[in-house]
Amino acid sequence: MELFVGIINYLVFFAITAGTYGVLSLGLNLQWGYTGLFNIGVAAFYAVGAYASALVSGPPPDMWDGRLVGGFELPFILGILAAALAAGIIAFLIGIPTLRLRADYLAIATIGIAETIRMVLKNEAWLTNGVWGLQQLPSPFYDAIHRGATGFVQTHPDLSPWLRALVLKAYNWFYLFLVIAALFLLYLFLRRLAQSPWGRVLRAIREDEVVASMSGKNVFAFKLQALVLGAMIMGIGGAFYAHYARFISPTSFEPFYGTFIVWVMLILGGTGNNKGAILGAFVVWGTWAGTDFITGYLPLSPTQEASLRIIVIGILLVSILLVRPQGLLPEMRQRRRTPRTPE
Amino acid sequence: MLSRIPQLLFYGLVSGSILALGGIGVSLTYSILRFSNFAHGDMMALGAYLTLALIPVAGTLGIPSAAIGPLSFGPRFIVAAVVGMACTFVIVVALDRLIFRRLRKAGRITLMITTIGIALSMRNALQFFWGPQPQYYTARIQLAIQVPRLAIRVKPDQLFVISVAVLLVALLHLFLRYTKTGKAMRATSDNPSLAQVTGINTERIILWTWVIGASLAALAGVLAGVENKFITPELGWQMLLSIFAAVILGGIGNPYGAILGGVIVGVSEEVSTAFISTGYKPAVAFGILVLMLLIRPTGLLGRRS
Amino acid sequence: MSLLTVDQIVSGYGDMEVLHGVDLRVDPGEILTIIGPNGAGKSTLMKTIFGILTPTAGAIAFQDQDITGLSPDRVVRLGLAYVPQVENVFPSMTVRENLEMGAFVLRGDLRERISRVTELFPVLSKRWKTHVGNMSGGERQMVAMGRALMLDPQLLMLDEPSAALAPNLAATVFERIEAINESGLSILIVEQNAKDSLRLSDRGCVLAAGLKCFEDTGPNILANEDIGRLYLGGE
Amino acid sequence: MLAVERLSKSFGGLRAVDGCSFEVQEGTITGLIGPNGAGKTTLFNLLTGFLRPDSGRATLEGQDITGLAPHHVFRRGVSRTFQIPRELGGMTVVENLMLVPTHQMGERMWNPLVRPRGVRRQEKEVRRLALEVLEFLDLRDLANDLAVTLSGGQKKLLELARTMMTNPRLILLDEPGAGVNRTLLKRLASAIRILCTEREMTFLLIEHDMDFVMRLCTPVIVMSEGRVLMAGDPAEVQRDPRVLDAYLGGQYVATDG
Repeated sequence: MELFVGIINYLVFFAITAGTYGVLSLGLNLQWGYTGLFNIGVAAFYAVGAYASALVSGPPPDMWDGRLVGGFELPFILGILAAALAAGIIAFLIGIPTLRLRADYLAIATIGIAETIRMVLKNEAWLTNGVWGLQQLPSPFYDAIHRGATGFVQTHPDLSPWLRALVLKAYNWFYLFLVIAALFLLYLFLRRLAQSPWGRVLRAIREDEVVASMSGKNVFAFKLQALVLGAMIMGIGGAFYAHYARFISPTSFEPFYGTFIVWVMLILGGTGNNKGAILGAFVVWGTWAGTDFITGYLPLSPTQEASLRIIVIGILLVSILLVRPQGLLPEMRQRRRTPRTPE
Repeated sequence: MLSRIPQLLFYGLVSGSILALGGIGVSLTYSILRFSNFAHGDMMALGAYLTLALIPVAGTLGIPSAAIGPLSFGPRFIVAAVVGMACTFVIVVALDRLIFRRLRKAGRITLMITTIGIALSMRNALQFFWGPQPQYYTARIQLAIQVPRLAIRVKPDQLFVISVAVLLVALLHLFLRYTKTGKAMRATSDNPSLAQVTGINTERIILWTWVIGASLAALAGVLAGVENKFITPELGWQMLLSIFAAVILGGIGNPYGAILGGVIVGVSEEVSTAFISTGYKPAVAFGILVLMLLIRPTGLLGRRS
Repeated sequence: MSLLTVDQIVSGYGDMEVLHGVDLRVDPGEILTIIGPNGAGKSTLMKTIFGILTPTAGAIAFQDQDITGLSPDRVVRLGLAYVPQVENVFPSMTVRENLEMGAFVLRGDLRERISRVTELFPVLSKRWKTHVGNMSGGERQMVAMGRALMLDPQLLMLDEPSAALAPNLAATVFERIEAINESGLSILIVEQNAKDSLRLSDRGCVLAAGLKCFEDTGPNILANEDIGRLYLGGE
Repeated sequence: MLAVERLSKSFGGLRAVDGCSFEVQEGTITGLIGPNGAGKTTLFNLLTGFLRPDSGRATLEGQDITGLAPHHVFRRGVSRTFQIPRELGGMTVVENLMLVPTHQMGERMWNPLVRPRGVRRQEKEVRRLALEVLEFLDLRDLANDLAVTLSGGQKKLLELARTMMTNPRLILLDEPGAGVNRTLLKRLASAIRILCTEREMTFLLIEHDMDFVMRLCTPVIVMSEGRVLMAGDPAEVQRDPRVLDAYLGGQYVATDG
């Protein structure tokens, strides 16, 4: 029974993280899956979102950290708005010089912005507290729910130990609910957009920019909108991460966790398919977590374990591209007929 | 502050030489295979680590380790580096046969995403075997020599880095300019379909591109280790942004542009430390990159497409 | 024995069939011009012979050797040289380097070949080190033809050598083609500029809508009443 | 309706379009013919904003359209097709068409969210129009197929269909008949004729299938070496020896004696 409770609690924790990644993956799907924008600096928008939200709703700076600004203790929802806004602004600035050029340039520029932001996080202690990061971030309604749960356990001493363990983790259930709700709302939001004429223009741009512009569409403006909106969603993902982890530091936004795993999620799930983007997040995060169990049995040091797991994810990415480039859930259910004449 | 500038200019030349060697490979891959290789930095790190692994091997073969003249390393290290370069290109060519070749028809962006996957695996393979902590080629400490009149301090190793880079760039120039294969590479980058019509076997040219690009990448990685005194698995990834900035600055697809861009980016990064925090060195490269994209996306020596 | 035999070739791009069964024969030492209205499939025929496009039916033989479906770098080794209509030079390379690329599949000393090519195109020797990208259209055409001749081919295939050239330059190009032919080389030309090209050809052949319509001597073709109809339609 | 005045464009040393002037009258199907390299496609690119002319100007109903960006030219009522069809392969045929109408309410990002009903209504309208167009061109059965699966000829029809999605005043067709089989070609010709007479669209088309041009177009403009050689009705063009000469070349013969 104890094992069972452990598994349940783990699954809740797992789903919160995977769901947060689902948000990032949805943002990337808007940019890459629909519009064909080659953003390999997801971490930039993710990090900016997390920090913006933390600064807006986190505790004020105290004498122990070197921070001078931030910590306005505003409600969670304002933190999320700040996250979206800040990430959107960064995307806007990076979009202007690059979106008129070939895909390679946007890719390189987004790597650049991700690295630059990480440098800012490390170096600007007055704002970010440098490598020590921001701590004691508030989780929404944490005290109320946690107090409620402990109170319930205390008033019901006859609870079986495993039920007791479940109840004590009530906050995770609540946060999971928040994440899933956000994911669901975003999904509906993006589905509506994707099926709208706006989404159609984005897909047309992905297929052939010239045709889109011949059809009277301002290609640059649409690309910029997609980049900014996608980045805002990634920023929201950052906010959800910050308020659950309650501690953020530059190491949380290294390229692997911030960018590459999101790409693997989207490509595995199905580029251009929002359900695929979410599914991919859960499957890849599951693989990631699963490798943790497996490598645990190998006689390896912790860093070796981590490396081995990343190698597995890298190989996974390459294998999907080789074997099933359309992903688990392809964009269109219709099968492409094979060409009639051999070439 | 300004008195430090000559010294920083010299440091810039050293790191610019390394960036140039790395950039050449990126540029060649771009002009012949027509995609940006995001695993290039990690190929540098691979070369640096293979060299590290080969030093004891060279030792068992009886190659002396005694330092040559004022340098901090000896023949053993040089042999290891050369063999390390060869091993790097063997691995890279194998990756091409195994992966890239099967994706050539899938399009540029698929190939670029693939390079990201390879980059990730490669970097972590290094970390798996050697760990994240710095590794040292040599424990020797080298003292800088004061150059009279120029007011700079120079280490023999740094002069070695610059000379090797200059030598290799010159060799590459001779190769591209005067050998049949070199000319065929330029022809393929100029007009791939005509190259095929003249009987050039494109697959062979691609092979050569990897061999040269990967060898120079490995060398750049080794030299970065000589200059920094240590290597980490992140070594290449950390330089990737600067390398791409250099390549775009010079004009992507043009190996000579990569050299010019490398030196400019290297010098700018070093000189910037006189004015802003050292932590922002790569951000300087990024600034140059964005500026260039705004003003002249084709780069200094780039052709209009 | 004919040099090149094309037998009922069907070819095109993807699922767009352009040639619907074309026959063609080139004899040793002759100049054969293929003319025909735009979109008739002339360039497609050239590309198919040279292995850039793979035919879906039919056969191509060169000197009695089957070359159907062979890749260009194999075809080139058998003694066929091809000058495409556009992008037929390496712009960032010098004149000399362009010529050297023409003999890529050969080993050994190229000096003799180069001097033979410069005899035909003396203008090139003055601009040895010029990057071809900086040259005029006429000069580029000379470079392109010179490049093809470096291989000392049995058959030279020219796709619209006079396209986009000023009349006096076109005249020079045709003059050079005649000179090349005098050395015994067979030439297959696709031309828009039918009159000029047919004048120096032994035979001409008219291609329209992916089919060969007729074959005759140059003057007979131009005198043929059907020509006007093929080009401009009508009864 | 369309007036082209001394339009010129050079690439390197070559004058692809060289002081080209002509007019297209409203309500006509004007043919544009000429040997390869006469500058026809370049002219289309100049008119639709893909290239900037070196000199000269083009006016549409008196308004200057020289050097406008492609999407602005489009909004003035000029629509074009490409010689090699550029279908949006990963989208369905009907989506390819629904993309085209300009100023769709739902193209503003917020409208699908704030005014879903209005957007939906307009979408229905656009879809109806798209299906009508497909019906007209006999492509209705393929509406939900991915465009990449169409045959070469069907893609050509799709190009025409796209231009029908707005009410363009002037349609530029670049070799609509190339690679299209006889049956589809007839369908194409009758479609163009109906569009011209019933919907009052004006056509300017480049075509190499002369039977097609001669049957469909009046007048026919002949271009050669970047300039207009002559213009007239099909019979005149066919009779004029200069035209055949332009096709068969002969400058060299002329200068040589």
